[in-house]
Amino acid sequence: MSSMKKLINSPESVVSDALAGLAAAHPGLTVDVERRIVRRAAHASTAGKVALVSGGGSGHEPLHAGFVGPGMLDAACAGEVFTSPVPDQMLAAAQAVDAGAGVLFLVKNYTGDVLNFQMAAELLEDEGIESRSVLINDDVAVEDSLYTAGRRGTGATLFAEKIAGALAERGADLAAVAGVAERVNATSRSFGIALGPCTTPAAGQPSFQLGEDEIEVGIGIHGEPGRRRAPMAPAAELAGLAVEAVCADLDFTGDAIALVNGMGASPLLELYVVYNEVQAALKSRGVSIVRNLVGNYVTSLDMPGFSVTLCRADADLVDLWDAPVNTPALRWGA
Amino acid sequence: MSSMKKLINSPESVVSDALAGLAAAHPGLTVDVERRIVRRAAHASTAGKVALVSGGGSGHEPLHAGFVGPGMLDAACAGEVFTSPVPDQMLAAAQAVDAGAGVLFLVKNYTGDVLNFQMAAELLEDEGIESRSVLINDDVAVEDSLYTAGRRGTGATLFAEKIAGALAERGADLAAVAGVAERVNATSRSFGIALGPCTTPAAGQPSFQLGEDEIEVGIGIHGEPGRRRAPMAPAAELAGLAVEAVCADLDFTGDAIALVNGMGASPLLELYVVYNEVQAALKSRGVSIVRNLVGNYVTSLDMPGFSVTLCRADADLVDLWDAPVNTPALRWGA
Amino acid sequence: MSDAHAGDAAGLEVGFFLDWIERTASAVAAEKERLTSLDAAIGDGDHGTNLDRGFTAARAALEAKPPEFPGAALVQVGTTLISSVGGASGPLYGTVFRRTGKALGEAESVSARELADAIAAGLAGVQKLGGASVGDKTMVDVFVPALDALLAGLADGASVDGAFGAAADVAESAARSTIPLRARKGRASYLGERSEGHEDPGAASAALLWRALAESVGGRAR
Amino acid sequence: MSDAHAGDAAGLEVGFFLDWIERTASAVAAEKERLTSLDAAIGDGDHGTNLDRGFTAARAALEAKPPEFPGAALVQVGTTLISSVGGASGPLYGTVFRRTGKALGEAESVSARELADAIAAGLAGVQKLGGASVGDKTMVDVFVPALDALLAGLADGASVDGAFGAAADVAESAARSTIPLRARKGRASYLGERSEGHEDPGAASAALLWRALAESVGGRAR
Ligand SMILES: Nc1ncnc2c1ncn2[C@@H]1O[C@H](COP(=O)(O)OP(=O)(O)O)[C@@H](O)[C@H]1O
Ligand SMILES: Nc1ncnc2c1ncn2[C@@H]1O[C@H](COP(=O)(O)OP(=O)(O)O)[C@@H](O)[C@H]1O
Ligand SMILES: [Mg+2]
Ligand SMILES: [Mg+2]
Ligand SMILES: [Mg+2]
Ligand SMILES: [Mg+2]
Repeated sequence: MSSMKKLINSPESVVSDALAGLAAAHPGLTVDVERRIVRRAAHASTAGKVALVSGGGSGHEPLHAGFVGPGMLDAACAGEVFTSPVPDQMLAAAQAVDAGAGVLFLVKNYTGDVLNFQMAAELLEDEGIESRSVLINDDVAVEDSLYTAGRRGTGATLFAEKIAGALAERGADLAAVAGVAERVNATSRSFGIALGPCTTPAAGQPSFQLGEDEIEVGIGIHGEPGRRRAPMAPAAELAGLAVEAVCADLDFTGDAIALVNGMGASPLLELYVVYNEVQAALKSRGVSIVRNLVGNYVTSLDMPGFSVTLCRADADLVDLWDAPVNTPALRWGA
Repeated sequence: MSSMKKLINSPESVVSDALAGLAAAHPGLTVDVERRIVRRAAHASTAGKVALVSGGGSGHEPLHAGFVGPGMLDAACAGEVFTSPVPDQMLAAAQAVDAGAGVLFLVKNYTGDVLNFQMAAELLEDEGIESRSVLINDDVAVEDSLYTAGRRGTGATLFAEKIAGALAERGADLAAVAGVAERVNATSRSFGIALGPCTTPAAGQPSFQLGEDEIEVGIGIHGEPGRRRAPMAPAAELAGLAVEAVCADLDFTGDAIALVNGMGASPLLELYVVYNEVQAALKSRGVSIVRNLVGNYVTSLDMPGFSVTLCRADADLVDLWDAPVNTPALRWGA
Repeated sequence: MSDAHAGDAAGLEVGFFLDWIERTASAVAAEKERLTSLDAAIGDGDHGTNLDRGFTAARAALEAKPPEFPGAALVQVGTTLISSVGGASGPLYGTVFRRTGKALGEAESVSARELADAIAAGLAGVQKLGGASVGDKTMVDVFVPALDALLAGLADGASVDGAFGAAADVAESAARSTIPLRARKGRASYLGERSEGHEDPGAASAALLWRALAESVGGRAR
Repeated sequence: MSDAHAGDAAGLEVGFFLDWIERTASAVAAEKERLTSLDAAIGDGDHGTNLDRGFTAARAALEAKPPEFPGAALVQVGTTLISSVGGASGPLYGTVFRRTGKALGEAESVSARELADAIAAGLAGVQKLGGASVGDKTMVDVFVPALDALLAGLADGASVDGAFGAAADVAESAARSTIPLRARKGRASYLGERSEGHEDPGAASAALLWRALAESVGGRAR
């Protein structure tokens, strides 16, 4: 469950303070603490490469700043906790990292993110820099209908950032990089379950109240309640629920890349228990996990719970997945 | 704070289930789920290399199993949650990974771990396999006197596993590998602060109760209360407390490797806030962090809080720190 | 003076607009926690903090660089909101003010009717940007009926004070009317039927804005 | 029969030891939560679970491979505890039983006095392994006075039942006497003065073991 006690100096300074810490910890990053822009350190040679820029509210760490570095993002913009950053940030970030091949904005589908990135893209156009935006909307807990803001972007964001980042690194052009990000999004689905709320520093109150034996099913990553409340159940059942929801929406028969993601406060021990159940449930459906991540990657502050994200894995995508990456939170082959 | 709701199937099966998940997630590991031994996959060539074996109670993930792989541990033994594994496991693990150059046991200084590893070492001697044990006891919160079981082993365990692992990989002999582990331990110190308790699956109750504005100062990694209770304070103050405690015990003036470790339920956003304060506090004391880790590495289930570990960093140690490592939780250069 | 009529020649000058923003900023600051807790119930609990940050920045921007005419003031407010709020409400409220300000052009003094028409332009901008219609449980649910009431009041030849006051009354009741609705836009739409039974935070903040406007009009008259 | 004396020729055979382990296992299972919560207060909250796992395994091991003589039974129990408990209490209790069993050798029947002497050997093993003395707030705080009471009772020529019963009484009060102490061994020592005011979990479990022993002796007599 969530705590009012936080390792912060003040709710107002938490994002800046964390960015200052990020800067101090990672010499491979250049952090503009005031404007809240994180990008690869200046020396990284990216001439002629499509630049990948993402960003969003803070509180989802390591997303996005933890994925800035060779093989992944060129820059990330950090908003206030759970609040989309502003167009000025995205514009400045894009201008800073554009290397002449244009900018791909990877945008999680929330009204705030969409509108702010949209404004940034317009401003960028005025500056004569080409950009494309790809919306990530993988969360099957939200009905994608005229009656909602559409599906939320969650775990697939990491997949898109990694895979499009790898293709950009190989010198593909903006259309191709945007294309592969779209393909990742189109073939990815997520579903999350919370065992409790989270508490933002500003609110100082849990985002919702749950009984000792209740869980929220179909949660997002902003402490919002889920689609329904359900009684607590063993990990096997919860993993089954998530797998069922994801697979009911898209046929994953065959190979898949899987993320079993912790929402922030669930111990890694438990996430491995969940992974075990997820892979078993998938196996019985003819889905075989060929690559995986287990851990806290797209979090919701101190929320206990997990989400499952699957992406159909063809040989191309797996090859891009395996390409070297060197960021604070994801690193291999380098 | 800690929750009674857990992503498990049952308290009895949590460790086995998590190990099964670990096995499924990491093809680079060979996991004996029944005997609870995790080792590098058979194909890894380690002939003639000193074998590093560690282990301890579960609930501290990624420690230790998450650090098994090239450049670090050869095997890890998992006990029940917060309970040292048994000698049979350590013996079997050592026998499985001994490559003719002897076995180094890296043991956190808790009565249970010490006694069980001691028995394992005796049994191993009967089998004609040479071993050395290095005790890790870096936690300055515990007085190291005749009146205690001695200092606990916490964050320095990771440092010792990484650095001794790198030296073993380079072909050093048992005495040298044990020597560097001892050196790391002798020049490392830790201190931890909890904002709340943790809950073991078996107990189903928080390990202690704290008021809304109280924290535990000088905690270990088993949900035990700290040396004292204190009022909640801003991150700068808490980081200052930890830095003060660590530096009062050993002079770190000069270069240091630093771990700002999350206890399990504190968001990464907050850990970076703490890192920022830790590095500032150290800088003003003439300590310069040359390598760092920020994240959940040596955890205490779902405890909110952090610990700071420093290790004096001479050129040798930094070189070994930088050597390639490829484990589930720590990976670079590979 | 105390009975200024719709056709009144006495126009609204830049000071009036500064007063409106000042009152809005104070109201948002005062109601910050309520807005945030409304947002916590069906969103992500940041609406009060967001707007407070934005209007604090707007107030500071207006002080740092005092605008010369009404349109400039509102454009500056809108731009500042866009640059400082983020989230959904930043671009949306930012657009309301920018478009309203642009519609006022460079006039030094504007009539109540001109202001109402400019707000209509602002509202159109928001609806184009966010795609929300009345009944979607957003700030639009407040803007549309409040603006209608204002236009109607001004057309009826009611007092300017009365027209803006009536618009604010309508805004407040329109905000409450969002309670039973199911959200179809923004974050609250994720909750589906669970969004019913809660007042929309953006509707609540829009009502504050309309009340502040009415108060500025009333204050001007005194 | 009901008044078996210390000098009694009627020895303790393997069935007696199986009964003792059975009673200990039941007592540990029944008191599991209490032991765990004592451990939660000044340790890590696993002592009850640890011992329950161990004695459940010991019971199963004895059933799977019934021992032929008393010493074999206790060695088997000790070995099983070492292999299944972990933590501090696994090696420590394992050593008590192994050393006690080894001291009994291959005798088919042992006298009360021989058992007491063997327990002394087990206790010496634990003290060597763990380095604890009386007053350190550990299981040793129970074993030492209980064994003293047993030896004294047997030496006094009291009834065997009475001697073991008195030892169990002493064990229970010795466990309670750990409450005010400051721990100097094991995990509780980390707490320094905060360990005062709590009963040591290992002392509490040791008292269960002594009570079970007295009951087995009493049961045998019936
Ligand atoms: N598409 C939209 N059109 C108009 N208003 C909207 C739209 N989406 C959201 N809103 C308004 O924005 C408010 C939420 O603002 P805020 O909490 O600041 O942003 P966020 O939802 O990004 O956290 C909602 O209560 C609603 O009134
Ligand atoms: N050095 C020691 N000598 C004797 N008994 C000890 C020693 N250290 C710990 N103990 C006993 O072990 C008990 C704790 O056992 P347990 O909780 O099962 O192990 P752990 O402390 O490893 O979690 C303590 O209550 C104490 O009685
Ligand atoms: Mg928001
Ligand atoms: Mg233990
Ligand atoms: Mg909001
Ligand atoms: Mg214990």
